[in-house]
Amino acid sequence: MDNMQQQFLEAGTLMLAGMVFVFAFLSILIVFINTVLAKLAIKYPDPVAKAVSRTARKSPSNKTSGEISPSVVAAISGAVKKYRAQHGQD
Amino acid sequence: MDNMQQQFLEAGTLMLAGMVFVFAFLSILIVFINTVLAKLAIKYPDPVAKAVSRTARKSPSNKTSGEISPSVVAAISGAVKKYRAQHGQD
Amino acid sequence: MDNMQQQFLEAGTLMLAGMVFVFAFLSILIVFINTVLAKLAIKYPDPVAKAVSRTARKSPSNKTSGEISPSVVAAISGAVKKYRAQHGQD
Amino acid sequence: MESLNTLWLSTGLANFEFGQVVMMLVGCGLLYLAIARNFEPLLLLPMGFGSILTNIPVAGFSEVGGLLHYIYYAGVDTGIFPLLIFMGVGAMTDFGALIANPKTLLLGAAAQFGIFATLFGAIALNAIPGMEFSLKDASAIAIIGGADGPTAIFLASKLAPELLGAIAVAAYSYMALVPIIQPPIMKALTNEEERKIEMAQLRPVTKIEKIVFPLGVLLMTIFFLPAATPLVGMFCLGNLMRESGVVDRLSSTAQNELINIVTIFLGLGVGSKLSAEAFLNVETLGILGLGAVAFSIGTASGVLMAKVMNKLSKTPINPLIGAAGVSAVPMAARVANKVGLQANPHNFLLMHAMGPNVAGVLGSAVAAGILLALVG
Amino acid sequence: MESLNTLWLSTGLANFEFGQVVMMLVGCGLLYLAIARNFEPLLLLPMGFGSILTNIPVAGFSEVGGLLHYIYYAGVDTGIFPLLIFMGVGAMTDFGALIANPKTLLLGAAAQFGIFATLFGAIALNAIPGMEFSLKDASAIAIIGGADGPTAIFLASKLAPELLGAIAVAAYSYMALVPIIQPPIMKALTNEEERKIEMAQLRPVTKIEKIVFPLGVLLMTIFFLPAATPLVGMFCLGNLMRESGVVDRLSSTAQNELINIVTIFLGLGVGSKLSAEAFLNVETLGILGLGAVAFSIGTASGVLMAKVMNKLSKTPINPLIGAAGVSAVPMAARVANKVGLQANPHNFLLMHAMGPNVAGVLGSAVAAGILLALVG
Amino acid sequence: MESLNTLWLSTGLANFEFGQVVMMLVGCGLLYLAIARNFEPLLLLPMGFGSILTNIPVAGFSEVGGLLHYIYYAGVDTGIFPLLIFMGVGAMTDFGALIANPKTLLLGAAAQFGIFATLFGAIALNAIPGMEFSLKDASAIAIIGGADGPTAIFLASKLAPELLGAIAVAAYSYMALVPIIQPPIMKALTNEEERKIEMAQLRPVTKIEKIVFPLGVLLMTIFFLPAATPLVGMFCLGNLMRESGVVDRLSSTAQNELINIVTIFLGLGVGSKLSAEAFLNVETLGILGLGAVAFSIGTASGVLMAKVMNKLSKTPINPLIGAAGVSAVPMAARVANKVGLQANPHNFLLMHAMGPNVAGVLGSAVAAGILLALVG
Ligand code: NA
Ligand code: NA
Ligand code: NA
Repeated sequence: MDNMQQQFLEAGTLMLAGMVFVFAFLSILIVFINTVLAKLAIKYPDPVAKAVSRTARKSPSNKTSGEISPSVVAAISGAVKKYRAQHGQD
Repeated sequence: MDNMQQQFLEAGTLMLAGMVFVFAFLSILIVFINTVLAKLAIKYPDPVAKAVSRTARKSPSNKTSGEISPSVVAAISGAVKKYRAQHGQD
Repeated sequence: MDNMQQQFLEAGTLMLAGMVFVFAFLSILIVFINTVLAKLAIKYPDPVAKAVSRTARKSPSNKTSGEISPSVVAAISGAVKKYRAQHGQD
Repeated sequence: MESLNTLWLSTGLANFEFGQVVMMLVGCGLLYLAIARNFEPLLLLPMGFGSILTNIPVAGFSEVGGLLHYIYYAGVDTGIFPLLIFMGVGAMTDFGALIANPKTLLLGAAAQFGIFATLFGAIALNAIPGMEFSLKDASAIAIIGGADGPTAIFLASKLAPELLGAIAVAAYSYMALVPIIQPPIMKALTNEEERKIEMAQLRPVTKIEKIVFPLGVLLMTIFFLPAATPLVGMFCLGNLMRESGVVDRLSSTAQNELINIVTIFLGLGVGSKLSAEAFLNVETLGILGLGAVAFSIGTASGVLMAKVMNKLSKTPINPLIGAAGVSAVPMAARVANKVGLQANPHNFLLMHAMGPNVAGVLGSAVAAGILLALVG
Repeated sequence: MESLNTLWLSTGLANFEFGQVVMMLVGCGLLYLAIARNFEPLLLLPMGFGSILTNIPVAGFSEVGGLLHYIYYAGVDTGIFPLLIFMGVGAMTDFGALIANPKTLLLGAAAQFGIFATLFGAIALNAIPGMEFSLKDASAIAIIGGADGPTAIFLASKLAPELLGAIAVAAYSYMALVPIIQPPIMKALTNEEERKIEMAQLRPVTKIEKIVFPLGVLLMTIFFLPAATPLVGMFCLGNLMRESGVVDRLSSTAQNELINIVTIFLGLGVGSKLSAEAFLNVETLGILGLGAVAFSIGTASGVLMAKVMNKLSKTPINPLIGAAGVSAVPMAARVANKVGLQANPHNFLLMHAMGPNVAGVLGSAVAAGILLALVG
Repeated sequence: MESLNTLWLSTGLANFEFGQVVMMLVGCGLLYLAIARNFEPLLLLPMGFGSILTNIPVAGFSEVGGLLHYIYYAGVDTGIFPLLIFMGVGAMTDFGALIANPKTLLLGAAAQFGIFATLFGAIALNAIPGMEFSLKDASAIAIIGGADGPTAIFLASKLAPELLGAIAVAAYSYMALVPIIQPPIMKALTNEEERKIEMAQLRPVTKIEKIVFPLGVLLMTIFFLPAATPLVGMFCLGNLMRESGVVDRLSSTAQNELINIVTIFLGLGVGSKLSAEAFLNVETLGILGLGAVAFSIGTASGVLMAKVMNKLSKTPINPLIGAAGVSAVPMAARVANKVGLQANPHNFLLMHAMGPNVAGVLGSAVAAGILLALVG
């Protein structure tokens, strides 16, 4: 049982050291966000006009934003035609 | 030529054993389909409403069905506009 | 310094041999284009009608040209509806 | 005749061992969970399939020259596959909610208590005859409490490869069970009033913050915990590719094709460790039990930490979002949102819970680094 | 001067051997078939290119340190590439038509007679001086009759790697020639009346059947023929990913990016085996001849089996669909459909022929397993 | 206590060496150039990140068992990654403009003088104490003048792996600087009248020409310079896949997913060579200086050659397009177009400059082959 007590001690130390370290690490990260990032955010604000293009960029598509492949355009005008024909609207 | 006769014999045995095995194997598969699968099909019929969504799921697209990426939607309304402009319809 | 002179000589030879070779190689390629390819171009002209389908083929999309996935078509007719609703056009 | 006899001797029926049959049933069970119950199917489906293949007699999938042998040693044993997955996850992760509300990092820290308490528990289990966990084994088991699949696989492949199969099964199963495990704990530790707390809307986060954040995280990891840099580094690489906006085609590939390819192989490779000798023993029961404990403790510590912070903070914090600190992205955040909506139909916690949720990913990668540094 | 001399000695012109020139022409021939004749271009284009590269003097593509050497030993020799292709093919395969009409499995079985009869034929060719096929060689050649590319490559890489190039050339060429080889045989063995037979519409197949089917196939393979489990297993994994509906992103990747990447490498790797020593001998002629025989016998046995079944069955069976049993998916099914339409413009056999067509894939994988078990 | 001490000893702070810190700053500099200045971000971002990772103390990314070690030895040392990139680039390249105006090949040839003059310069630098370039080193450095990233990496990995990091940094940086380096040289060597020259519209090119062209290039390389066949061969394979029109799914994968995956790995692998010992020495300064010289000489010789051709040719040739002969596709062609527009707003040179631009790719691959044949 001596061995187990030894192991318990080790596990306890690990638990303590681990939690202290995790909290310390993530706390420094908080400081980092509140100081460095906050300053950067003020110094380099997002250009307003870019907001739209950024949204497009994040889209899962592989294509460069803005480019619409010719096949899609073809598909669309075809579909529009079809849709109108089916719905009798003109 | 003794050696060749020996080889012929082996090849013949292989042919026989192979065809018997292939037929046996695929025949058991027939039984499997006619019994196990048939019972499962009765016990767990396809829900009727899901038929549509399943079709969508099988589409080769990577996207989760139902989701339309914003860039596609943008492309479409742009294309609709263009199409109308080109065709003078309004 | 003898060693350096030796190296210079080697580098100079390399420079000469290299440039001669590069020019020779690409010049033969010019001849190749002006003779072989030119003859082939006359003998096997592009079929006129295929021009359109070739454009489609080169599109970056993975899909076989001509195929429009059902989800895209669904997206389009949905978008057309939406677009009309938003713009009050009918 | 000889030919038919050779054929018979080469059949599975003539060569089955009992343990192999059981492990195939375990594999079928995983497939069932993946397909019918939607338990983390992206990993559990190939993993269940891999565990069937590896237990086929005569076929030798996991012996020298077998497909799963190559996959395991090329990608899992080296750690390459989990690291590539982590890169893809980084490319999928948006740290906006965390940067907007940085104190939620403390929730991600608190939830890691699930890991370290379980480490203690694993050592305690050694009192039971038949269980014999070394400190390395205990560490590899404890990481299940981190609720992060690739981290668990990476650590287990380094510290206790023979337990890898059971650990992966436990980690992914409990991650799938988050919607069942967490709500009772969350409700037991909070009262109706707390669950109704609405939180202030998050401020917008600028592009420069999102770009510098992964670099800052990497830098701190380099300074304080180099043992965690493989995991954290690849994660930050993925996130930087995403946020930089200049390599969208790489970011897209990392999030889609590459992570998909690697996921198939990782699942098969991990499944190949589900052999009878490695899985069918009392220690597996211990691992499954400890995993459930780890999740519960992690959830509880997250919630309790959030309660404390709510008391101390000027702006209100709904304690429910503490539960998301275990990671299990984005499931745990959705659970927090759902429980919050039950108490107050106008209370949308999803974005607020994303902060602790991604903090939990960092927290468990840090915890894995600590275990590697101290035990590995 | 010395420099120019070194340059000259390093040119191809100063180092060409006759055999290399011939093999490059063979490579060009494959490129011609792929590009101008559309003969299975996905494999024959990279394969033709690989055979050009491997025969370049001095360059050493297939020697230690060369690109094709790495590709061959990492992916073809280990069997990994054909198995990944098979997984992708599984993810592309819809077993619905087969499940709806299970007796078409017998057509897929009958067509495998092409394989085993060719095995016999290969041994018979040993009577010709210069031909010397061992039983392993004969088995690897015979599998050409299975009309399934990855299966042929997998088996040849295990049983007769030195014949791999010729076998792959034969297999893919004849698969491309299906629309030319099959119709005369089909017409010779059937009369106008039989070709006009219309078949009853297939019943709809439920999702559960499609999910359980690959698992059932795998289970039977495990029981009766573990040697076939690498091929059948990966095929069933792909099919399960497809049908389960819970891992669509993995299924899509297996069918697209992953199979494309592997196809490029597989083609190059197989092409690298097209060296003069291995290809320019009388045995290659034997292989090409036997391949044509195998296809013809397979087609004939499929059609004859279908005629017998049509006599015995209550519901009518058009004998033409028997020809699709050789696999060559989906080309053989289309040929059956086309020949049927020629006899009766209202006779759409495509879906009915898909049953024996996919049955043929299973059948040749099973046949490959038998050959591995008995000869390997 | 012991535990805390172990933890401290395992931190980066306790183990940093000065050189590692500097190299991390170099890595951050590369990230800055990639993200903020958009310098070839597809390679410089993963490369900068790789140089940070490889210099982390204790973590051992580039030691046996480390991620970057595997990546480097599997893909960079073997040459596989640059060759796959080259295949993808081939699949992206349209030789139409070159075939329509073949004499632009001479511009691509002239611009390679940048390479061979730099070779001479590198040997001259040996006169400076501290510099000690062997002929192999000099060749690897000189190829920077080819303005082609994968070619430079491939050659450096064969001739001077210890210089690989610095060479890649120089090559990609100068490629990104093409819009800054080239215009002054172009303007200095031409007068207003020359820059205003409009060129005749290009004839359409038929499909058969585009298909046979890569085969012709390969054939000539086989005949005259087998040492260049790995690079030229993979490039032509990609181009043939593109132009043949029968394997579009392979071509698309080579241009997208495959090249993206390989680019991530190549960047990381090359970055792993940016260690302090290899980079922080006076030779790196020499490499950076020589690279700038190489680019300038290449640009100048291209422009001068174009001036000569304009004098001799019946149809007018704008000397600006000669600058595009250094390759750096398509940046250099765009620069030529832009400078042309400044002189004459109706002068669209883009398509005309694409001819020398892609000729430059062939030219530098040929030059690399010569260096491999004579020095390697
Ligand atoms: Na976690
Ligand atoms: Na077959
Ligand atoms: Na160049």
